[in-house]
Amino acid sequence: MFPVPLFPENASTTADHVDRLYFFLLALSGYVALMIALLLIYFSVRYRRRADGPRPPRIEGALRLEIVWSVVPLLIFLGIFAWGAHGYFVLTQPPDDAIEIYVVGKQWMWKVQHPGGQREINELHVPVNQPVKLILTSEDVVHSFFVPAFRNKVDVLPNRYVSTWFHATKPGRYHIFCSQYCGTNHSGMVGEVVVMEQADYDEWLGGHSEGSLALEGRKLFLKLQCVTCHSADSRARAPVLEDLYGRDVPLRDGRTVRANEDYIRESILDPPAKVVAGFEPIMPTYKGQVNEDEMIQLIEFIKNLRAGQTPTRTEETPPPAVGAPAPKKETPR
Amino acid sequence: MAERVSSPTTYYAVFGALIALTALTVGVSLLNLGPWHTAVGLAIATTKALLVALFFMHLLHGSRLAWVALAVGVFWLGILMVLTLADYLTRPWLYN
Amino acid sequence: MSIITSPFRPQGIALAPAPGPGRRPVHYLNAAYGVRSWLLTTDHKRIALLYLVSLTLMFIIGGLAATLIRLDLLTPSNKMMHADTYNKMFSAHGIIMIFFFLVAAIPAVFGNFFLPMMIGARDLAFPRLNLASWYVYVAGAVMILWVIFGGGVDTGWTFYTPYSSKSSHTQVLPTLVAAVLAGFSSVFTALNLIVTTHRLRAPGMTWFRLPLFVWSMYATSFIVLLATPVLAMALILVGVERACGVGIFDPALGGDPVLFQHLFWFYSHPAVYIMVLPAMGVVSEIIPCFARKNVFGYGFIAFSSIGIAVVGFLVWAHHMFVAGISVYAALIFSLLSYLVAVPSAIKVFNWTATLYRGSVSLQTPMLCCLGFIGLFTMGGLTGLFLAALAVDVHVHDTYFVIAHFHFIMVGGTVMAYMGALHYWWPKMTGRMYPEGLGRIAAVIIFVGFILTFLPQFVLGYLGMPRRYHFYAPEFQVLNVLSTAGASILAVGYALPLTYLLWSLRWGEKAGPNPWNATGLEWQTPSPPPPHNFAETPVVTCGPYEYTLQEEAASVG
Amino acid sequence: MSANTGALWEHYENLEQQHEANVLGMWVFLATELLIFGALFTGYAAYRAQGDYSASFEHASSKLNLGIGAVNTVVLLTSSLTMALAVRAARLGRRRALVVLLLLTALFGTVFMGFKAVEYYEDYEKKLVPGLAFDPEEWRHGPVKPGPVQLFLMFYYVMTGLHAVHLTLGIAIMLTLAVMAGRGSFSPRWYAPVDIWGLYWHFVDVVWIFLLPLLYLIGTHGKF
Repeated sequence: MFPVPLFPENASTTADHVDRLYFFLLALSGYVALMIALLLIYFSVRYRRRADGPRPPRIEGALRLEIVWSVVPLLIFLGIFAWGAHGYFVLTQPPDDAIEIYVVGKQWMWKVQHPGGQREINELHVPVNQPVKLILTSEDVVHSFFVPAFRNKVDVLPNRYVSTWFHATKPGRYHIFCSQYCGTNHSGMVGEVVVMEQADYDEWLGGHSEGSLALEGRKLFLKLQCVTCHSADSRARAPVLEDLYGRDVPLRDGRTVRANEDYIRESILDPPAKVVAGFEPIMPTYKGQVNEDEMIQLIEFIKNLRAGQTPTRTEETPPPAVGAPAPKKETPR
Repeated sequence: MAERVSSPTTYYAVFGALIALTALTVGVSLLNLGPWHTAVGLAIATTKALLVALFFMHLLHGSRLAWVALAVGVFWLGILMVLTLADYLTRPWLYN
Repeated sequence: MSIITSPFRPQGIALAPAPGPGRRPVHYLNAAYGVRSWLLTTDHKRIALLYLVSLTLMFIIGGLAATLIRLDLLTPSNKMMHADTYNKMFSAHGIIMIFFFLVAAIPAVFGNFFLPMMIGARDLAFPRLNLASWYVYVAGAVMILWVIFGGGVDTGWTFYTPYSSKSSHTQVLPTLVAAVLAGFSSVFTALNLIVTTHRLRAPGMTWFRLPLFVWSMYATSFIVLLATPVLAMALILVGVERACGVGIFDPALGGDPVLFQHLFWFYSHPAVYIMVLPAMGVVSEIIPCFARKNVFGYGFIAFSSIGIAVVGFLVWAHHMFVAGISVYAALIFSLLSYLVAVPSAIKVFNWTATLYRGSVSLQTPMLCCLGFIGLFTMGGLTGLFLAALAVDVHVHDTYFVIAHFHFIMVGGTVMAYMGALHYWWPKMTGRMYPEGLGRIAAVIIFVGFILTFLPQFVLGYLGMPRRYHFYAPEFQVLNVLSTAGASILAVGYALPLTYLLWSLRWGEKAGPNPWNATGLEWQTPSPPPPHNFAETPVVTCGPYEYTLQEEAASVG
Repeated sequence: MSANTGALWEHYENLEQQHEANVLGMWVFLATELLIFGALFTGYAAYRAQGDYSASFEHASSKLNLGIGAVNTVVLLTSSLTMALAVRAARLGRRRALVVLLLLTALFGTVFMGFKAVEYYEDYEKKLVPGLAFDPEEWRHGPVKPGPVQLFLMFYYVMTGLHAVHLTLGIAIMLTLAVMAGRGSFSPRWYAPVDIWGLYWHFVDVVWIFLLPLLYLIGTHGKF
């Protein structure tokens, strides 16, 4: 291959879309810049100052010409805006059947956690031809998760979950860069996305699983005594958490809030902030007892909690073996 | 320099109105207006500000450019607020 | 008393009384001598020269930082600097070049010097405020130099929280104070220029007889006055957060770092128009003069400056498309960003049309302006890439953005600054610069610039992030090209510095109007007397009556 | 400033043009001041617009001393009255009244600062100063969270602090103007400094007029 790469690899569905718009803009800009340059050179040579040259006429301007070269660029620009906006919309709406992988940015490393419990540092193994949704947060300053091959970038903010998604089309190893300046080793906060065939991916999953994220969350749920209040029966002093994720939760002060990752996280760290209607704000705060990684396990556990799966308080028998990648939905193999 | 000098009574009248409006805004704030609370508070504050600007800062018969400067300042503050709030208010609009 | 009567020259202009034999003419440079006469001057021309000297010094220091960055980027994992040092270098380069050179360059030097003369005034509205503006600038400059040579700051010129408020352990607080001081200095200058344009115009100088340089100075001052306060407040809040450990952008308290980005970019995007609008004003002055023709579409160029100033305030969040703002806000700002591109396009088309059927002479100022139009057009067009949401997600915070704004700041503003320096040098110093060397310098700067920043577009789309001390090996060849270009650019900038200083002593004497230009500033002797005009001129015609000038020249 | 007869600066045609230039200069400067405080109001509005901050903001605001806030407003309005009368006196050439009114304005300003200092000290005692004297646990009940409470208090201190800095500058300027007026620097033909610094003083008063409802009066509703 030519020693100097002049164009990034195209390894995701959104990459095609972005590249088409990029080439159109390149062609348009190249044409306009070239025309301006040629006109400047031509006028400078054709009308160069000569001793006996004709005296320049007094031209004030031409209204019609001005209107044309104001309206025409405006219309072209609106077209480009619509094209760009369409691409952006596609990028901000992850498909429902995407695998959810959690990424935590920390000063100068990326910590990745797969639903199956696999943990990675600065590496992200994903299957090819399968939409993958990333849920990212930061532990300290603002970072930015950038994969040039997927034409995808999202700023990772502390104290808040942001999400993005991609659909890899070509197996291989692609750069991950941190593109928001974050301190001394900002240049070292890099990693690699490893896109694998489905078979290799399953084999990789098998080899690294130490119990699924949801299972870890379940253990934590018991260890932190959450089950004493959040048990399955309805007369408990706390709301039942089954099938909570994605629902609209009515609150005590009349507002209704979508139960997403931010809501679950806030209710664990600051329970009285959003108390569910019909309940008292008696839950103590778990700030300081749950770090970012454990928070993700609890969230994954609550997201996968289906009717009847709330663990009972007296947990003698070992929990039913939950399959390694907790099948959230029957994804067609 | 040419415009006429307003008599002290105008100033005292405006001063009285300002004191009354201050008492009003404090009084109104004690009632339970619910969501209307900020709107009423800002409305009273804006009238007081206009009173001070028109009479004390003699904008009423001041130079036209002073009006333009004030209007531009207020409008640009509006741009900053409206477009920043456009971001904050539309963030929770989850479309999925 | 010789009164030159000719149709194009405003009536009633009396040149300063011809000096008696042997007695040298009194002008603003030899009117008074000694340090006090310079450090306590209220003459807008002397303050402009004070600014010129301090700005050139800051440009050199900023340029040194850039040279170190480009040298360090020669190899992927260069051990020339520690990572922290590299971060301090790009921060110093950014802060000095933006706050201490580009924002003040053309308004403080040429705006101060020529705006009063162009509108027929004897001085700016508030002379002492003008001197205060220079002292505030120097205070800021001394503070930023003290920071840089005393340990440096590593937050970049953007000061993003929570890094700048909590994680950075470098001297951020004094840097914030220095930036706020530079901001106030530009506010004082802008205040002066706006009030002077409104209140001190010569009789007959209506708004549509104002030279286009004055229009662009007015629009720039308008932006400075309305945007700088918000930056000052944002930086003060970061300072408070650092000093008291508790703050408004602190995520631990539920504060929102994106709020800082909103307040910061509310200033920093209009700031790019603060930096480029004066350059456009200079080009609108120089193109008609060297094409000997009226400017094409005077009204459209004038109002496009105001259009840029107004719409420029509505677009700031296109710097934050991936920063976590809501999708709907991103759509609004992307649409508005395309509206602001139209006035710039109008200007470029009008300048090009001005050359049509003109009598073009490619002297140094004209070469610089043609370079400006070429490079600014490419810079502006790449802005279209960045405003398109889908492409911005890929190229945001990469070298594509670096190339984009350098095309506009260095290819545009600094090139126009060079053009203005050469165009008005005879008027400011009474000496001509060496024309041959001038043209060579302009060409070297153009070539060096293209070689430096064109490869960075390619690097950007390849995905090389900005502010990277070491990078993936495959980016090396393009970086080496860029560094080669940077060395040519450095030579290009060093050249004018030398021959302009040389011309102060040995340059040939320049008459009052070496370019035979229209405009009131050319109706005074060079260098101009302390109060510009013997008595206030009366203006009877438009600013660019070159066709009448040509007839008078050919008849005379 | 030369004696009041020769007050005309060389590059102006007449005192009228010079006066108008000064007034326009001050109005343009006030537009920039409007945006300095505007940036703070924008930050405040951005947080309060989000549902889960208003409860903490209102609770924290109810802890502020509304009494001193209201009295301070009256004090500042009175100082605006005396300032307006001072400008009128300057225009009519009544030098003694001008000096007295300028001193009165400065006095009311100082009274305001005095009340403000008392209030700040009281806030310190009530442990309302984040970072210095603040106990987060005390603010953790119902929807009220210590984070947003500290945000509100930071807005309170930065807004009233910046206002106090502007007021202190105003008092210093009033005193210098009083001294100059005493020395007869102003006349009915040249009194622009009094006029423009009067505009500045009224602007600082208008800022306080907006600070009162936004900082003090959001926590009080429903108390009656």
